[in-house]
Amino acid sequence: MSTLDSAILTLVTFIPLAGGLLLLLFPRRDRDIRVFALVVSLLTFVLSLHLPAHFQRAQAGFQYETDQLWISSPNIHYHMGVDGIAMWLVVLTTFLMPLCVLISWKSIHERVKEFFILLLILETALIGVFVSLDLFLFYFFWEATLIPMALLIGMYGHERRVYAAVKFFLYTMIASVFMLAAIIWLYAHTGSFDFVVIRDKIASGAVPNFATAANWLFLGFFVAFAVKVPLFPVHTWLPDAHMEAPTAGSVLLAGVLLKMGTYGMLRFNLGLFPEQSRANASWIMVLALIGIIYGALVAMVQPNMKKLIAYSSISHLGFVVLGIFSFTQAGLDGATFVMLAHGVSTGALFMLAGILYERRHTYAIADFGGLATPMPRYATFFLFLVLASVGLPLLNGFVGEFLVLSGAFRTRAVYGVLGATGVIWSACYLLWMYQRVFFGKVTHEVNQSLPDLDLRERTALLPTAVAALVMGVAPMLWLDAIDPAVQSTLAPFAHLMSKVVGR
Amino acid sequence: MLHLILFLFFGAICVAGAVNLLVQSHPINSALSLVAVMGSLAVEYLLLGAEFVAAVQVIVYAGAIMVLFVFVIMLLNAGEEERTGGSRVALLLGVPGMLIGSGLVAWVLLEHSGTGEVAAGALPGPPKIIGWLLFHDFLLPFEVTSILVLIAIMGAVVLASHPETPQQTNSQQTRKEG
Amino acid sequence: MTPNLHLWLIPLLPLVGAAINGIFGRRFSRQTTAAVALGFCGAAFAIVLGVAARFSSLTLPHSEFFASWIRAGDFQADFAFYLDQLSLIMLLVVTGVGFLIHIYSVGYMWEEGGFSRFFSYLNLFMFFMLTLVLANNYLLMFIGWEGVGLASYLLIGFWFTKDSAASAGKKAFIVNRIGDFGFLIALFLMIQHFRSLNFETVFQSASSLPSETAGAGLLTAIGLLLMVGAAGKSAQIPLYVWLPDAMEGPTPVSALIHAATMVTAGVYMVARSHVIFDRAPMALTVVAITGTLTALFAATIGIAQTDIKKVLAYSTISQLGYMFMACGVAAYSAGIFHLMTHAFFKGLLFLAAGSVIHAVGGEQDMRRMGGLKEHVPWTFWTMTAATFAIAGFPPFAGFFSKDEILWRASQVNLVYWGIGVFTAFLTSFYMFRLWFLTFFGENRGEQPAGHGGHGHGNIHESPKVMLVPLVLLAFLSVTGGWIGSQRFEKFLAPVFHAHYAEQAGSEASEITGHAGSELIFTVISVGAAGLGLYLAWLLYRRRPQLPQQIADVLGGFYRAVANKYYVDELYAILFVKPLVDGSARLLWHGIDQGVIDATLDNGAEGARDVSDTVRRMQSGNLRSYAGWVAMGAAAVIAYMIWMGTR
Amino acid sequence: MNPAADAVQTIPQGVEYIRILPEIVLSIFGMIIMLLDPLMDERRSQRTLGSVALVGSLAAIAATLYQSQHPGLGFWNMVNVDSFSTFFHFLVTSVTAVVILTSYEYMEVQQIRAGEYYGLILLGAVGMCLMSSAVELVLIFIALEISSISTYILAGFRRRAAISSEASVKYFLLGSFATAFFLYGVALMFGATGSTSITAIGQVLRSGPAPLLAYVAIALMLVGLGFKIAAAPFHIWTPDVYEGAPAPIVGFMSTAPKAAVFAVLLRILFEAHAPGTFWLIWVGAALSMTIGNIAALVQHNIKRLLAYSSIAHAGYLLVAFATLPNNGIPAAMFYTAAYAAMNVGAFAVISHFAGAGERYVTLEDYAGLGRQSPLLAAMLTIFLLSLIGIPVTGGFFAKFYVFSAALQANLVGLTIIGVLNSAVGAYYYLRIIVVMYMREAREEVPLSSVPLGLGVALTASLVATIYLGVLPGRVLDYASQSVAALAR
Amino acid sequence: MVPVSYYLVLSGILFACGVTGFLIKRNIITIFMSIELMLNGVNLSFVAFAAHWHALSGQVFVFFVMVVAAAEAAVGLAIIIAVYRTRETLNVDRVNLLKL
Repeated sequence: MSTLDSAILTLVTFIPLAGGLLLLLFPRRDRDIRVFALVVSLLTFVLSLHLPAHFQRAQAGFQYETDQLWISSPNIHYHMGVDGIAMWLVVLTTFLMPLCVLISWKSIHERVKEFFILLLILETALIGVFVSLDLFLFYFFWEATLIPMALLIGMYGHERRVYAAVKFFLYTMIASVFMLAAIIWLYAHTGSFDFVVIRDKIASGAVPNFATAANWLFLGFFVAFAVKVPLFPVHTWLPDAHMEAPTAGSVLLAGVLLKMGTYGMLRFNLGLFPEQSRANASWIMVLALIGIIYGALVAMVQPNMKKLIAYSSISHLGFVVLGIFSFTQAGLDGATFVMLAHGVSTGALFMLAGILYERRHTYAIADFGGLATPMPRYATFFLFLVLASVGLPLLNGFVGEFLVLSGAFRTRAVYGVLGATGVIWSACYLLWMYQRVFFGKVTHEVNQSLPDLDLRERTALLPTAVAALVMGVAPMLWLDAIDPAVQSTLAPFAHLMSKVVGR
Repeated sequence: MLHLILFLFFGAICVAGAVNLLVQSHPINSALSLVAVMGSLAVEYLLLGAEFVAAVQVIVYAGAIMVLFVFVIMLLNAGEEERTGGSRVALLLGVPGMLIGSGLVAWVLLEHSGTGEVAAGALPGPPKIIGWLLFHDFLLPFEVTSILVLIAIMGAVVLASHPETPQQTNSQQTRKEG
Repeated sequence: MTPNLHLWLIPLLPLVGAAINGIFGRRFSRQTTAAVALGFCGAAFAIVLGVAARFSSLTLPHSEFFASWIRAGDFQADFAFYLDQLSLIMLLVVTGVGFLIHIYSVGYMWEEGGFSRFFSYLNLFMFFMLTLVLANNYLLMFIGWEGVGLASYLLIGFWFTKDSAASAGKKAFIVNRIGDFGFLIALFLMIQHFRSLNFETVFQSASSLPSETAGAGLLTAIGLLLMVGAAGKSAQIPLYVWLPDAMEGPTPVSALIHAATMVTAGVYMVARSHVIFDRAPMALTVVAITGTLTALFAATIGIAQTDIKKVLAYSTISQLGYMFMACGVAAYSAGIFHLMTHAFFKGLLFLAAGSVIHAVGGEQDMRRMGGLKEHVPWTFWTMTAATFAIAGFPPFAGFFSKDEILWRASQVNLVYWGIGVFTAFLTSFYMFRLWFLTFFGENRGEQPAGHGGHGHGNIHESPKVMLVPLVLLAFLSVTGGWIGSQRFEKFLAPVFHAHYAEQAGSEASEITGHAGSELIFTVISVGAAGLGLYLAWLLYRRRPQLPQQIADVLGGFYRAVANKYYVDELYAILFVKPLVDGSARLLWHGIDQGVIDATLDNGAEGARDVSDTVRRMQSGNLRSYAGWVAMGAAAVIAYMIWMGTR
Repeated sequence: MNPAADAVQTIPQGVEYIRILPEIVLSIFGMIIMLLDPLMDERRSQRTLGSVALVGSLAAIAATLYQSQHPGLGFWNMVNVDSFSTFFHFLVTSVTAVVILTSYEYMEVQQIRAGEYYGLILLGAVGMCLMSSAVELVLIFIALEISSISTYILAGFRRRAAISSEASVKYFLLGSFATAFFLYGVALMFGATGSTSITAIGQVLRSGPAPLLAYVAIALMLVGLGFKIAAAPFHIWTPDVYEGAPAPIVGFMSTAPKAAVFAVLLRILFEAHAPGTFWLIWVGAALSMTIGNIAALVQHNIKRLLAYSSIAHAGYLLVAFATLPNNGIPAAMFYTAAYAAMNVGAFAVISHFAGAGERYVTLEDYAGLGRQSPLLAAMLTIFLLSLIGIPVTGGFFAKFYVFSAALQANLVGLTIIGVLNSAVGAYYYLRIIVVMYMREAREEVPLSSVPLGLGVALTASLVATIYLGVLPGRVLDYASQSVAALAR
Repeated sequence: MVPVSYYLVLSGILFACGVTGFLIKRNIITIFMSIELMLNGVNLSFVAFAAHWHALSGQVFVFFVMVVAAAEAAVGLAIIIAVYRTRETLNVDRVNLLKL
């Protein structure tokens, strides 16, 4: 293993933070700040490409590991590493970040420095969540995402930003406290924060009192993740947060932050508590299904473009949870893929909504209509990404959803069937919205002269469109790294499956 | 027997003084009741043999501290107590709490104090031995009390003195603003 | 070693064309755009012809693997193509008719805005349709399946500034999605039970299962779900509602997608999955009944339509019903045969109708036409050929295929046949009604006063570029059936009978055995068609005032028919409105805001109230504070004494 | 400790003075200030005296470090210098230094000219230092009085403000009231065991069933100490006093004396082995956390809000007292240190921001601070985050150690209450952050630039907060050494 | 011979009277006097226990308490004066600017 391999995760994680700190020293010349933020985020992205480039795809375990003792009491390690799942989420984060910088180029014109500092800090925290293998480290990054995000919403948001920011913060904070309690319990009874150590100890039955506490521990983790996902009925923070967040905030919120929840379920709920996961799967899947259908139906009737996309996220993330708790290879592969795909396409949709907001300062669907005429390029991008989101084959949305549903179907047919109705709903709400915004005659005179996408905006959008296409056509580029990771996650379920189902 | 009579007599004065302190509405009367309490307490100390303590009680407590009280009462020209009903909590919670607490403590003291009887002047405390104790075993607390006294002096000086000139400018400012 | 045919070129060429026109089309001249579109589409056609030429030298079915697409656990789906007789026919139809329609479109769309966009979409459609046809597994087929839906959405909504067009596109997509939902579930069932979506694997596994004559089982379920998908795509009851609305698209689109190719994908899929259907009689019956009912139902609506394209749309639905009827009676080759001839004549009908519309400057209402025969002779004559073909007059193409279907249906159940014949009568009637109304009599249209888009002022024949495809298709509509159903069936036999169907031999003998009775049935059906022609002549040529009287007599029934049995309205009341209102009122305002957020807000409010109460402790009064302390002290003392005395 | 040597010894040995060296240093500097004050020009005295005080506190820190090399008993078993008391000495003297730095600007802005201010801080610190090292109840009482009386006076230092003297008198009267309870407890403990030495009491209480009188004594002492640490239901004075007292002093008295009282509490509970207190502590902890956090939800005055927060934190801290000494003692010690770091820092910002006459102390005044002074706002944010208990701040590990100690002692219920409370608590800290960053200032709050002294103070608190959050190991290890001394 | 507990109870009564005074008196000075009363009660306990244990240290403590009381008195009365200056009242019920 080369030195770069062992240091790469640290580099990728902390370069944005370093950039943010450097920004502190910058004079308040907005242009320089923007350019610098872009450079830092691009650098991070390029570096992060090292991960998939040198990833041993056939290998299941964690790679690029670094493990150093950080604090001896409690026994906290600086333990980082990625498997195929986490790796792609890291790349997703670094991929979206330069786009976020680009999309915020003009829309943020006050307190620019703080904005980009927050953005870069947020990137570090987000990446940290995905690469941490030490529960403490994980919890730290987990909480650390909260603050810059809440500040982004609260400082740069729209009218009800404070309400949204506080709601977001409290919802997730209160929920993650349960996870903290569970983590502390685990530490108190295993003497370690290390994910691998704890997992092995639990698996070998070396944890005292585990049997009585296991279900509570599972729930402690689960609640924190479920709020983040967000799962019905703890989802109501999301529409508000999205509604008020600045575009870059929404992109990251939908694109990456929500995935922290599903990633957490995948890694920790399934990884540490396979038996409890299995025991609780049925109601969790029901919640996921409710999320899929409910989110879609509510999205359908939203009068506001951004809220609509927000509710659609609830629906899409329902797929992810459904896939995760199907405990099938296809389901988990698909869930991971949906995470990535949703990050790209919904992130892009939020960027598009933001572009429109920059021009018209409204998200209300009723304020638009017939936009395809003045803004054909914009309409094209929008359509493309709507279709990606709808799950059109050969675009990124389809692969994941298909795998998830087939996995869910295999677990219990009715789940698959109900989940598959999501295919219909998503077409309903997105196309209806698209029609109302873009088709017909231009109904508001102001919209007649809206400028089409400029070069910067196209530069920001094009990568997402390309990614959406490539992911749809060649999902194997992603899946062949994800598959072994999923396989090892599911390993403890193999014998459980035979025990419970007798199959 | 005499011991008991004296104890009860001066104890009664003590309690009467204490109750009178509570009942009197003018602070000067309360202060005088407190002096009575302290005086009779000095006698109780004597009964227990603590002669030096008794003397100091009269000199320091009744003599110095109470004079200070009376001085302040006079200085501030404190008059009759107003009968304001500011606090129901004190009556509804505090007094029952006090009764329960003191009842329990009294019970413990009577029944479970683990103490026997004591003769008059059981433990004489002559100044010599007390002095030796003060400057030997209790040297550190003794020295430290000097710090305490120092603080008290400083504090009294600071707080009792008139606030400095900026007060006027400040209050003028507020008046202007008002 | 089978030769590498580079089948991937067939779908990919149109895709390249689409991409070029989509990305750079804005900067192209119309000529360049047209050249690109036609070039790539034509190239695909040429390759298909090349494949057809080498066809006899191939070992069939011929598979070509290109790349693996999805692999997750034990599930795998590839980019791999599958060529057999069935797909060859489909390829020929799609590329051939498609190419002709491309040519036609150049003329038709020449003066429209978004020329390059149109051809980009059209090529995109070709890509997906060819993928659908060539796929070697259900998932790849599903790509095409959804993709043609997308292209259809785009093309129906091509004139997106028209609200009705935009809505129609959306409706088409969503209704198709409902069908796709069924298709998806079918796929899941296959994955679960066959562990694969490869045609060969699935069919192999399915053929090893016993026929589910006794009761419904896995195969029945798969079959029914596939039928849901097919019903969506091929506009069968109850999912047909999108197709009439789809006529909002440009007419070549209606011809290509909504008549010749895409809508027949359902038929293709059912035929392709015949192994499953063969073993699921109940599913087959459902297919047959659906097809039969749709054929009749759509035909009755067709009678009362006044929009020339709507008539054709309902006629398409009706004809698709025939095809499903054929599949439902396990006469797959008959269905495919009809699919092919239908592609010719219905494509032609639409193109001709387009030519008519073009001629009268965008007018689509037949009541405003009439007497066009002299103005547009080429169109008239080609349309005549197509009309006779669809009505089922020998020796036009439609006769052979429809006759075959009816005869095969009669073998299974005479009810199918009866309805089929009645439908044939209705078909003949409304088609000739159209014919008479459009081309004969006086011109009832207002004198076109310089209608902007076309700007010719007078009724005029279409340019040559449009007429050439008309003529070619007319030729095919006439001669397409001459190949004969028997020969056609024999060509397809390896697909439908070769290694899977066990009763292949017995059926073949049946066909030859009952030549005599077949003739009787043929006469009856041709007679029905003739009756239709007569009635149309009577009503719309001889006594033009009669239809109105009949309509008045029929009253409510006529209104119901004219309004398409109010099905759209019914769906709106039954599904759309409750869903939208329910989502808004119950879910969003009700649960989201009313329950969850309200609970949270009340919780927060409650916490504030509690907080307010707690801070009342802090009355500011010193004695109260002392009271608290005293009480607390008492409690502490009491507790400690209790501890001490325990 | 050699009893024989003890018997013959009539005057304290040299090393014993080292064992009270920080106290001596602080007293000397306090007296120097007292002497210098009248000699100096009023206008310039502030700076000089402040500097002297700073030097004094730094010298005391140095003395503490030096003292740590000479552990042992001194002055006839009156004081005991061990890692435990060194820890608290260091804490108290550091807090003193930071508070003095904070006060420079504050005193100027408030136009308070009194050299006694610094003298009182230093002399008060003597009491606090002594409290942690004293192992004799009467000395503890005197030390407690020293620290209390100096803070009574300091609380009333804004004498032009009515609320300041009100705070002072409330604090004084209730404080004396509570001290009387403590003293009564000492008396009864003396009666129950015949000794006031904690070691001796511990021996008696360990040797057999404790007399009932001892229980009452402990109860009364707990009342007194509970009052000082603002544990419910004896917390009631805190909000009023914190609101009225000068901001730097609030920072001071919410940390240093509190830490010292916690040290006393640790000694009494663990070293003297007070029996039967478990549920008392349990209920006290739960009540404090809950009342503090809930009442803070609707506060508008930021000082008052932090007062309630300090009640809540006392509750978290008390959780450690209900656990096993092995984990509980280090956890509690760590908590006091972390709390001191973050709270002193927060109050430093508040002091700076309050302006003349402490006009700007409501939440609304903080609106727009994030824009007006990003650095100051960022610092306050970090302190607040630490108070919430976000990782990589001292506040996180403080809570972490306490709760993991609780879980190791199987106090699941208390842990859940605590964890829920810290979630609720997040809300009101967050409100401050929200206001700073997300609300626009309604009126322009005058804000001077941060002077050097305050800057150093803030940086020091910040560094301490972060250090405790990133590398808590050393401090915890050091605290763990005390376990052996306290819990035999 | 008198039981030591009598003395103790007397001290307890004085302490309780002090507490009661704190609770019911309105005048700040009187309240402060109540505190002195409490301290006096404690002192009696110290002396009584000293007699019980035959330990003179108990008497020594009384001195310390007295010093503390004196210091407290000095400071307390100064504070009271300060309050009187700003509020012009000695009634605790009126000293309630700080609340809630």
